[in-house]
Amino acid sequence: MKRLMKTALLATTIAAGAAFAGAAYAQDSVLLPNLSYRTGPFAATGTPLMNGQRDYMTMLNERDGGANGVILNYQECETGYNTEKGVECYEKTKAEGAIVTQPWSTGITLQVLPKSNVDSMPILAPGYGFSAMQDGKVFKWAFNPPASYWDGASMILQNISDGNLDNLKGKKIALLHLDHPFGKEPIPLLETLAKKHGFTLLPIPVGLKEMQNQSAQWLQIRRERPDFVVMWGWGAMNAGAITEAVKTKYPMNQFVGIWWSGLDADLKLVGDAGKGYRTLSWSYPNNESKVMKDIKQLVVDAGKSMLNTSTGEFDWVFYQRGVLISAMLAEGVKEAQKHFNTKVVDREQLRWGLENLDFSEAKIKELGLDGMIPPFKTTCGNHTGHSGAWMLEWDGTKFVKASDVLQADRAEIDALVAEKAKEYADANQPWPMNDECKL
Amino acid sequence: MNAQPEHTAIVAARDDGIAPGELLMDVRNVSLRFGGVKAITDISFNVRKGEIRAIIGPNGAGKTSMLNVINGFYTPQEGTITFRGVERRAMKPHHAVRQGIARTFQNVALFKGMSTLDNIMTGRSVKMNRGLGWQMLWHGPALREEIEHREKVEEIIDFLEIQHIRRTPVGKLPYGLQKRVELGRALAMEPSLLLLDEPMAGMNLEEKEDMSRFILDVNRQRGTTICLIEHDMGVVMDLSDRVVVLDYGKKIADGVPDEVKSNQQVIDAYLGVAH
Amino acid sequence: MEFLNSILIKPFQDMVAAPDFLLQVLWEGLVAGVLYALIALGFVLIYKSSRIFNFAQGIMVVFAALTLVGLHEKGVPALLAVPLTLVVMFLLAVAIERVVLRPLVNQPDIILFMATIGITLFLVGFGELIFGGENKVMITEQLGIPTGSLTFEPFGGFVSIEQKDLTAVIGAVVLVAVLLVFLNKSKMGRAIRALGDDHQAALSVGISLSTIWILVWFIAGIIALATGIVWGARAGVSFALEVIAYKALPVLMLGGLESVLGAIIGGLAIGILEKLFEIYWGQPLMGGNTETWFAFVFALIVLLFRPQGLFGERIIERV
Amino acid sequence: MLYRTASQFKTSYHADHALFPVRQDAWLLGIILIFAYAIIPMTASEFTFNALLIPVLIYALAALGLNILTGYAGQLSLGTGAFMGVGAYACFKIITAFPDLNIVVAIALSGFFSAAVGVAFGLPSLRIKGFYLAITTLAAQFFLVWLFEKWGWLYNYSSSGAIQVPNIEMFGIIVAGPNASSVTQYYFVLAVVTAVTWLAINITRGRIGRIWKSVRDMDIAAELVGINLMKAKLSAFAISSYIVGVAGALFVFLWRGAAEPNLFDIPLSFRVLFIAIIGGLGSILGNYLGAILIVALPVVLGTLPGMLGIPIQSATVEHLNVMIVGATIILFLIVEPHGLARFWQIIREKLIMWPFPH
Repeated sequence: MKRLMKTALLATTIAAGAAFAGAAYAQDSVLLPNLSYRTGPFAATGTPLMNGQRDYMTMLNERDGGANGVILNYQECETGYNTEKGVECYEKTKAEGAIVTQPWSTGITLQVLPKSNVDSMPILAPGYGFSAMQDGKVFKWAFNPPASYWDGASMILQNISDGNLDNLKGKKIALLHLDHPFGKEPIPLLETLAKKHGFTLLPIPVGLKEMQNQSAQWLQIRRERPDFVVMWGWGAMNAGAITEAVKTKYPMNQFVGIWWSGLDADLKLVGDAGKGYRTLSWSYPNNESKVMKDIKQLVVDAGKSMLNTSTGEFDWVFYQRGVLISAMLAEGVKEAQKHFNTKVVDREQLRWGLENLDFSEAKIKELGLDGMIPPFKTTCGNHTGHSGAWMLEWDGTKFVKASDVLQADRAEIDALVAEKAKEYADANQPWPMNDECKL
Repeated sequence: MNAQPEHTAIVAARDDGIAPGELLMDVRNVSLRFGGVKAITDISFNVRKGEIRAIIGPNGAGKTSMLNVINGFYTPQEGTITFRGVERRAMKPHHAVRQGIARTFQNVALFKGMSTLDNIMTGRSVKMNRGLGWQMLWHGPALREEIEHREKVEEIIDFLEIQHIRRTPVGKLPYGLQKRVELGRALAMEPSLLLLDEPMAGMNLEEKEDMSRFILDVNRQRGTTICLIEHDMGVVMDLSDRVVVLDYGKKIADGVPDEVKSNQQVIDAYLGVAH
Repeated sequence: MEFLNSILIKPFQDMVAAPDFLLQVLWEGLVAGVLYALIALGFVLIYKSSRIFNFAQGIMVVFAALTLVGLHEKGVPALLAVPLTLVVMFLLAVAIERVVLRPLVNQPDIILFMATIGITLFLVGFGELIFGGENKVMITEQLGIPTGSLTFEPFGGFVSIEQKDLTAVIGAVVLVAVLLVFLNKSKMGRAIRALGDDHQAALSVGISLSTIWILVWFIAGIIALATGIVWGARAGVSFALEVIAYKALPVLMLGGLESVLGAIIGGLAIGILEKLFEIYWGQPLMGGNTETWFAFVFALIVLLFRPQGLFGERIIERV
Repeated sequence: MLYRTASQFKTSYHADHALFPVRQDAWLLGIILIFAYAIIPMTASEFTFNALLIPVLIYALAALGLNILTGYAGQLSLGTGAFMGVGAYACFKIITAFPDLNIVVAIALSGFFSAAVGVAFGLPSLRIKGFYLAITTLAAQFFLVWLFEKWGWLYNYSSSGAIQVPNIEMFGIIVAGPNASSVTQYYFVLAVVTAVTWLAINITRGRIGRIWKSVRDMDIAAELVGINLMKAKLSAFAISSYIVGVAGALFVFLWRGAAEPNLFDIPLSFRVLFIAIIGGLGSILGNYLGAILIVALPVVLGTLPGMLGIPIQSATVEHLNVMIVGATIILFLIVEPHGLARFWQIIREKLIMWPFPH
């Protein structure tokens, strides 16, 4: 009930704000919608991310009056992680004049990807989507900074092999993954690497209906005794897997998740028993950074956030990752404004902006995101940027850094990206290439 | 509504090559059991072409089970049924229909969501054979067939005097009319043998008279052989040519109404004398 | 030949080779089976008394569990939250009877079935609106449910049994026992059972139909809460739980829609068989995840031979 | 006055068997068709095409397929989504195996695959009835979706496990795939749906339709008037699944553009079932009315707050949305269990009588 009240209250404050902003809107704004999911089985992981995204945009609007005086009109369209609803949201926000789409699920990304060319709609899918989107010459409109799933797979293997993949020879690695396009993403790369480095890959799919009941999967793990379990989990699947791992007595230090499998709340379920569980992450929470302080002051404390304050969500990896995602988008807008010397950017201009993101050390400091993300840079040929990532470890109450910034093995990935991008373009003839890009 | 057809012969009973008075069906030594319960024990009787044959007996005597055996709904464990010279034991009901056996039911078994017209038209399903392809196109052969059969059905509707309820869903009709529609559906099958399971149950006197008239007309004008179950003794004795009496699944009498009426065993059975 | 071997011989060799593992598989199957049986029991009670195929039983599990956890989050002590949740479930039963069942009395089965799907959707939206869509932790410890695990070491291996699973099994047995006593000994219980056979007869006992319906839906609510606590303790409380309700359907097919005993035996059988099939056949031969359909296909095959289910009464068709 | 039927006499059975014995019905349909074929396409925005018009048509077609099975032949099915999936995957395999094949042919062929699967899963209906049968259709639902996940051949072993619609030309116009325009897709779907609806009307009003309805109303009696139950039930499964399969192929090829297996999971089945029930079981018109309601309601509810300037979280809207759909279903079942089609019938009868009260 409290939640309902809060929503209602929030609605009225925003309504009041909108009334004032009515005049402000007449000035300038850009529509930056987010295909969010605060409902359904994935809501648990979605909500803190969306809160982070939303609060960063609110903060910019409050603090700086948006981007160079242009209001960043962040809007959510609820999908419930349902592909069909996602496409509906895509169409709806497009009709409303959105200059970007943030599909938030690999399934929806796959659906809107072919349309983005026709509609000239930039897709921003930070840390998810289709790994081959890295190839900007083929996927002119799609962006997945700062790291792709294949980057993630490569970094995880490096970390568990102590830096040399040949150490994995003869080992067995289980990939516990959601049986969904998202979960299947790393398989092609892992298969290639397994062949090359002589380890066995054992994909263990978890159906959408079985996310919370993985006893069969963990019995399989117990029987197969893999040396490592790598998890590509999402939503309710993470909590299910971690509780089952504890139950099966699977050694936590051999259990590693991708960045979407590191929700604080999931680990809080098991507390100390989850000690030693690691998750790769290209983001790290830093409450002391300027941005987070500003958000706390201007958004959270001002009652303009939807954050759940009772759970300490503010400190979570996911919440602050949401902040970073919005920061990338806002920077894209600003880059475009600067380059095209305009205020209200259009889709084509934003595309250029996202293609020229430069999160250098200096820039990260300047933005007030110190220590929250490793540096990366996108170009027209490289839409990922490859920030690298940290390995985080659960210490019983929170995630702490357990490694320096890891970097993916580019050679293998680039070859696979080229192959899959070409395959995609061939299957979707006539597919326009970005021939202007000379990189 | 439509031009009244010339009141010539109503849809004729099928010509089955059997002369009136000859054997149409022969039931021989039939026994039927459900688990350990015997419903019918060793019953034999026959039906002649063109007659009205009644099966009577107290409640639970096995009358309806007997009809169910005749039209193939139940398969008897023992005994045979010879219909139009063909002997059989097990068969599917729809085969029985193709052979020319139609029936009505004790508790009206109409298709409640469908109109009177459609209900009677289903009775002609067996005779219609335009396939799915023509049905989909509708115009052309399927429509011609539909109209051809519609004409036959309209004759039956006229005969049974139910023109006014042609379009009414039968679920909304009073019981007496439902019984009549059901008779119409059975007639639409143009049977050699028409089985009527208590055609007058639950009717008032006037309705009974109407129904009796229809039964007699069907029998006389169309030459349809009828085998009926009825509780109203007056009706049975008036209508039927021959009567077979069942009690506790066994045959206790068989003959013309007068013989049966005076049979001591029959009187006992109806009066409930202990065996 | 090799194919036949992998289907007919190898799985059994595997079972014998690692008996401790087999025991673990059986135990996991049994625990899942208990939960299926509980949900199926809710279905059976409602079907028996009102001929309604209550699709909403699954969401009632989620709703009950969410209410419990939600109340606790609001600062209500765990042991007080349980009775309060029961009050909520009672109010839900009354609301359903008033708003949905009463106006729909005497409608065809399919209409009532659809109505329960409507209830399901409504409760999903309502629950998410009030409690939010995110995962919640079941207040296992606060309810006094032990959380450690017991490890046995038979055959040189190990079998690990979670104490909360054990509690779940024992709790379910107690719940079913109480329910059976209630159904057989109390006046209300007899009325409920009689209702399944004959509405008129039941009414002659002197209890109004709506009272019985409220009662039955309330009992289904109690079962839902028990199921929710147990399942929530295993995997957290969220709307994804709803899908386990589907598993109760093949249980019903096997056990027969009206048999309490059938629901229990069917539930256990399906829980164990699907786990065995998945581990020894599904995963090695078919790429896994066979648990999503095994129960349905199994029940379908059984039904082909016994259309009335294992415990239903043989239907003699009459005209 | 508009619906006065006085002075419209039938002088032959032929005239009585016309699709619209009442002249005004034909006019009304004509107006609707003019709207559908001419006026709407000229005025609709792309969002309207993609979020309303095309899905309404496709869902209505799927519901029509289900309605033949459930509304006409009385066999409740909860597996519609999976049969749509069979159609979609079959169409995908056909298109990728024979890229030069006309897409209309491919879609028509794909229906046969779902029809075959439908018949296979319909076989138990010969022994199993009522809810038990409904649950067995769930076996098809869950098994088939599982198969879509696991059988790599179906999706040409693509790494994501999803199928993607390539650009497909017909007579020089791109009708499917990312480059197809919404108007083209709308016309394509509209044409297919119109044709199938016409065929379905013909089937349901003739001999086969009567046979199905008789099986629905009382299968034993149907058997005893000579109807072969096996043929009747299996033909219903076949034709229903055929239409559902075609709807599935359209669903992916002319609307979604890509699909992953869980798209065809049980929520889709239920959605189609809601449409059929709210629209009215045993009615063709009802499928359209139901689809309009079920597809449009969430879209309207989703857009309304924005249009009215009521700021409300989109998640809250979605929650309310689910609640409202649930409540609408219950409301409809209580007020008019025979669905929207019956509503129309009642209104029409009133209009015919008007201005005389009965």
